[in-house]
Amino acid sequence: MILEVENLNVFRDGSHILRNVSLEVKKGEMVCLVGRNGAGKTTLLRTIMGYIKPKSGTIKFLGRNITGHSPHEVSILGIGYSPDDLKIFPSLSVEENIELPLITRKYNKFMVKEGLDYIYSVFPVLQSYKNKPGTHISGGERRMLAIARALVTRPSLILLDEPFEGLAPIMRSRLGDRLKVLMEQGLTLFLTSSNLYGIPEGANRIYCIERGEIIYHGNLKEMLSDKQVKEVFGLI
Amino acid sequence: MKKILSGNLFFTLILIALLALVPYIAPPFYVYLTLTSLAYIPVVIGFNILFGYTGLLSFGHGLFLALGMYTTAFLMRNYTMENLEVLILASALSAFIVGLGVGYICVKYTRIYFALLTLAFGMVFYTLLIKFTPITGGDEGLRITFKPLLLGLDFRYLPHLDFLFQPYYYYVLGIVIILTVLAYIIVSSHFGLSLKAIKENSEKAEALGINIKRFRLYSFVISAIYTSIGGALLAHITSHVTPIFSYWTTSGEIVFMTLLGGFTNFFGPIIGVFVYTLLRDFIMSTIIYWRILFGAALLLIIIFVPGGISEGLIRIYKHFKGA
Amino acid sequence: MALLEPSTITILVLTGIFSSSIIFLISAGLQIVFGIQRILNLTVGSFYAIGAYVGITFINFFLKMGFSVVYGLLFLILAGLSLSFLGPTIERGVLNFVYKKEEAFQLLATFGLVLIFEDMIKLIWGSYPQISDFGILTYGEFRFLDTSFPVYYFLVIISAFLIAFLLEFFIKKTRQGKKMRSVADDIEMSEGLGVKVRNIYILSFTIGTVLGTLAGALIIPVTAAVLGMGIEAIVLAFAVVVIAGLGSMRGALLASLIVGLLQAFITFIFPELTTFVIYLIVIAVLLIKPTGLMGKEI
Amino acid sequence: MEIGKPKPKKISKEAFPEILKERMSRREALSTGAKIGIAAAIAAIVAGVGGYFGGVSTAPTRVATQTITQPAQTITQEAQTITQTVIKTETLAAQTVTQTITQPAQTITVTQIITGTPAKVPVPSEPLRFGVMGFQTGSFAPASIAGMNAARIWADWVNQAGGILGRKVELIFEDETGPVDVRKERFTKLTVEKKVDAIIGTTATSTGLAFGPLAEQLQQIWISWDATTQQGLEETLPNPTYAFKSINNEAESVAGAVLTARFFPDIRTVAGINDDYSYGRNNLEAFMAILKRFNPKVELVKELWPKPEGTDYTSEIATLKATKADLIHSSFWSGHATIFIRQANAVGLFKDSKAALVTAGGVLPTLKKDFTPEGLLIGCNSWYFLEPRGWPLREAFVNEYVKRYNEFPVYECDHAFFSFQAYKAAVERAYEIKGSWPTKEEIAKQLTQVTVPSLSGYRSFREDHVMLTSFWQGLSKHSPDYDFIILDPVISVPPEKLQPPPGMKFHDWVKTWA
Repeated sequence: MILEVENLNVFRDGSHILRNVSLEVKKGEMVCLVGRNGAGKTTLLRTIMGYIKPKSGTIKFLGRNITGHSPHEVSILGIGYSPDDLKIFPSLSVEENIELPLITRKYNKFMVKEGLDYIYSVFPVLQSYKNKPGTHISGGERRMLAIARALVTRPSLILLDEPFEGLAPIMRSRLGDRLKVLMEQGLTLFLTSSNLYGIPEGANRIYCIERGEIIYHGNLKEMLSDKQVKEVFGLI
Repeated sequence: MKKILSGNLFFTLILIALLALVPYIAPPFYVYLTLTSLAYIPVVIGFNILFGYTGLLSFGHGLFLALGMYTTAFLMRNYTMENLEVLILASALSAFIVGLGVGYICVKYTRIYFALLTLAFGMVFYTLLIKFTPITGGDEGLRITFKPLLLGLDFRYLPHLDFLFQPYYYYVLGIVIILTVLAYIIVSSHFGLSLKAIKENSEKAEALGINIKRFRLYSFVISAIYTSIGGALLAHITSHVTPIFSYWTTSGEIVFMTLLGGFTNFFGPIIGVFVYTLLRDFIMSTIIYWRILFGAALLLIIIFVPGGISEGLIRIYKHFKGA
Repeated sequence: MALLEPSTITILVLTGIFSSSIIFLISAGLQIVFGIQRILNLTVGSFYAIGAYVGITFINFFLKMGFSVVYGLLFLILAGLSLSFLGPTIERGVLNFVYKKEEAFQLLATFGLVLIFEDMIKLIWGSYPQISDFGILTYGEFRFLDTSFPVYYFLVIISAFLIAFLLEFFIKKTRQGKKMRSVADDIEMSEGLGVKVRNIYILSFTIGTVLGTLAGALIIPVTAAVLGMGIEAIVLAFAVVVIAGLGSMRGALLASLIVGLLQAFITFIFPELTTFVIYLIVIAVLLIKPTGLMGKEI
Repeated sequence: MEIGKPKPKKISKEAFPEILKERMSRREALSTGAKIGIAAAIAAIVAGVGGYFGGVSTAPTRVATQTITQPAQTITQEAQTITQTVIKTETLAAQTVTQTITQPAQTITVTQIITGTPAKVPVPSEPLRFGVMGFQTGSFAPASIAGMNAARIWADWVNQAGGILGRKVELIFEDETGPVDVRKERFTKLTVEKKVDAIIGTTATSTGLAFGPLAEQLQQIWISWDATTQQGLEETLPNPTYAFKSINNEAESVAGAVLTARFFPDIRTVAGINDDYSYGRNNLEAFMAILKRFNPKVELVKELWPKPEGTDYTSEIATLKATKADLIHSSFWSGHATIFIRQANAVGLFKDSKAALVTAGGVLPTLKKDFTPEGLLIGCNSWYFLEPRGWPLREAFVNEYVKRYNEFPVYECDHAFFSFQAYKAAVERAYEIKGSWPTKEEIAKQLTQVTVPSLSGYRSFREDHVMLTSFWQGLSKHSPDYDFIILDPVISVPPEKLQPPPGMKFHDWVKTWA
């Protein structure tokens, strides 16, 4: 078991944002969390990363309790994170953006080189822009860059917040292909989507979240026939 | 709610009564300190309308303090203006004009930029005061050589301290009460609530149809007028005005008083003024390295009780009530 | 009297650049802390003053020990660097508690520190101006167009440019520099990628401290250390960072040159305006381009 | 229009009153009106009643101060002889410079002659308290602190000798730093709270302007060391009773101009660098006015006015260097002088220009040989502590000072010492006349009547309460005995050459110069 979340409760400014959320991600799985905007997806990811301290509940990563750990500890322990707003560093070049997680882990020169080569093999397009400032590339490439940053250390788990949001259909399928390749290499993915189309084909399991509560857990097919889910996504 | 209000009113009345008794019960020097503090009350209330209610930190409020003082001294010297009421109105008017001009430029910016800009304006005014010797008396400043008429009454036969401790004291107390009540009405009005809304979330406030810049400007001008009136009252106590009152250290002192008392509470700054004046007197007479204590006090307040003394008192009150 | 003879221009330009180098070091200290921690660190003025006082104590001690004056510059640099311990102490001891507070409070916290340092200096060194035994003419003089300049001026200018270059190199090329830039851009994301922000804060504040103390140590052969020198320096550095744009290192270099040269020329041509001009430029810059010449949009 | 309708956005001037009525609901209007009304009423009552009682209660208490008729002056013989043998002057050839040669007094005990005479009414037993004010921080502090140190030494000496008429003396120190209102607050505190017998000290001109009138208002004896410009005080203090002023600010430059004409007769161009406040401006003006009397061709080519709180003169010195004037005039005192000389020497300013640094001697021990060249005209104000002629009191004091504070004393010590000595002598004299402990007014009256030994020789107050003193100035010289410069030759300019006689304006006085 890679990630276990149990009875998580999160409050912000007095409102209850996550209510008793429990979920789990197994090794080699691709798990998708789907829910409307404001349902609590980003808050959940940020809580896992340690940006937000939960009021109660536990988060376990590789069997180890990481509740209340600070983000950089969580990151070093082996969770890659790509936020929904990407947060590419404008002062760093594309290559430096990719390097950063390696540097923070004190990798030596050769390991850094190896990491970069790996990323350029997955996202060849990034290599051609490697000396450009991180923000001077197109939206799709930036999305790739954000994922590359999460990926470069080969973490045990990658959290992708709405990876397909705002991408052109062609980029979307290209990114989907890349993720599939990564899955084949044995990665574990936990991603979110705000609509049903954003759920990639290879998703093993799906959680649906609404108003901070998990209202469904299962596979995609069954989910589409679930009454609550249908209501939420206006399929009725 | 009603209960709290009546409680507040009760305490306020007791406080006023105490202040009214001060000249009769306190040793002369403490009457002097109380009087100085009273004159500073409009200054900090004005500052807090801008800082506590609108969220704009001015690091150049000394400008308006000096403006009020210089207006008073200038009119008294050059036009032998005697009526204190006229002098106060004139100070308010000059603050209105200057505040409108400076404010118009400053309110376009917020946060650190606002602080820097007001600081620069304060320093420019300071340099102007030093350079325009024929009007401002340069670094020597202007002296006020005679006592003003209070409500048209002539108290000039009184010796200096007797004049300050009796008629002038009560006059200042009266003015301060009026100004405080007015400020209270202002901040609890629709206007005051709009200011708070701007401070909390300016985008939301704009969406609600509040013209942010205009409201900030109003707040700036009101603040300037209050500070200037404080200066006009202070001028007769010091009877000597110098450019130092527009120097950034004076502006810093105003900020410190407000923080000390607590900017989140309407009455906080008023407490701050009294505590600051007494504390300064105590520390300065005790050790010569008083800056260390002041700096440390500032740090402790910021770190532990950003709401200042008033917040501390409320915490203690709640603690005992809760227990 | 001809208004600007060649020798006059030489004097003014050289002096201007010399002042600029010192101003640059101080304002660079402000910039690096503002860039990373988003705090306008008034304390850098106090560091400048402490650097000067400690520099004097240091150099007088070494000269008494019998070291040759030729090593003077080295001792000064040593003095500046030795004060780096102040950085982590203050960052952890004070600033650590105000990061989450409003900007105004952060500014006031550093103001409180300035007050404390001002009296600490008085407590340790007294209120007489302190003077080092290290004379400015130790390194000789340089003659040019019937005027002369101490070689030390050039050494300071070179040191400042060297430090500027090293800083640029550090920030652009080294791993710590990359981490610093990432933190300056986005603290949360850096954390999420494993950057230990606390360490970066300590590092940047320490660099800011050392820049201040170095500036103070380098100035002492030229002048005496007096109470209030820190506050005067901070006012000037303040103007520089506003003109430069908060957080911009190259802007600081450019703005220090502008301020230093302008001061030299204005003093010569319109002496009465000297005190005004800097503030007027600050106001003008804030009105026309509030983010400064090279500042990032915030 | 209905009541409670949403308020209109814009209000024209004409429609204002109606709209105002409609805008507020009746209830709101009532409550607001009531609030304002109540507040105004309370305020008016408080102000009125308080003011009335205040006026009434204090008015009748005004009782004419009891005046004590003074018996004929009964000073002892010795005292009279002292007043007469003070200064012998010797006119120097064409330059009209006078050199003072003072008779060395025997010991400090000279003024204690009167102590021995029996008193009719016993003196109070509690100690005499003095408020001592000076800058304890900032760049003006060095002079002030020296003065305060001298006060401590004086107090210890007097206490060891049994005090003033048997009363021990006690010093209460207050900081002069801060805005004027805070300084006045400290003065008031010393007077009404600490009930000190006199306030002695003060350095800044702005302090002097504020304290002069305050001293009169509070009827408190105030003896200033340094804090007076005559311009300001003529207006505010025409006829002082309690305030005692220091010598004119510009006296240093008057002396400086005289000696400049003597030492540097060939100069044609002058550049001035002075602090941007009245002290600095008065000094340059006086310097040029007097110098022109000696040498009408002299021209002022550059005036620099750095800000008083500044501590860096790099740009100003570059300008001075570029100006290439024959002479630099500066009235920098305290730490500013040290910094200026050091920075100026660093770029070789004194190689090209002579300099008249009329107050730099105030920090003489900080003017080290390695950055202060020989041949600069340096003024030491009223006291040059290394002056060659013998004067036991000075020697004793310098030794004591160096022993206690491990540094050399400067001129402010002399002002301080004189102020206290004068007060002591005045008390003793008044007591002698009256036969019981004198009032502040009586002491103040006697202050202008006494001549006392100070560190620089015998000194006194003029009848208009202005300190009289000679000024010591000379050329800097390196001596193997000290690590700082000494003055050689050193010349003293007597009081009557330093400031106009009472009642005369400075410019009218300058015209009387031959």
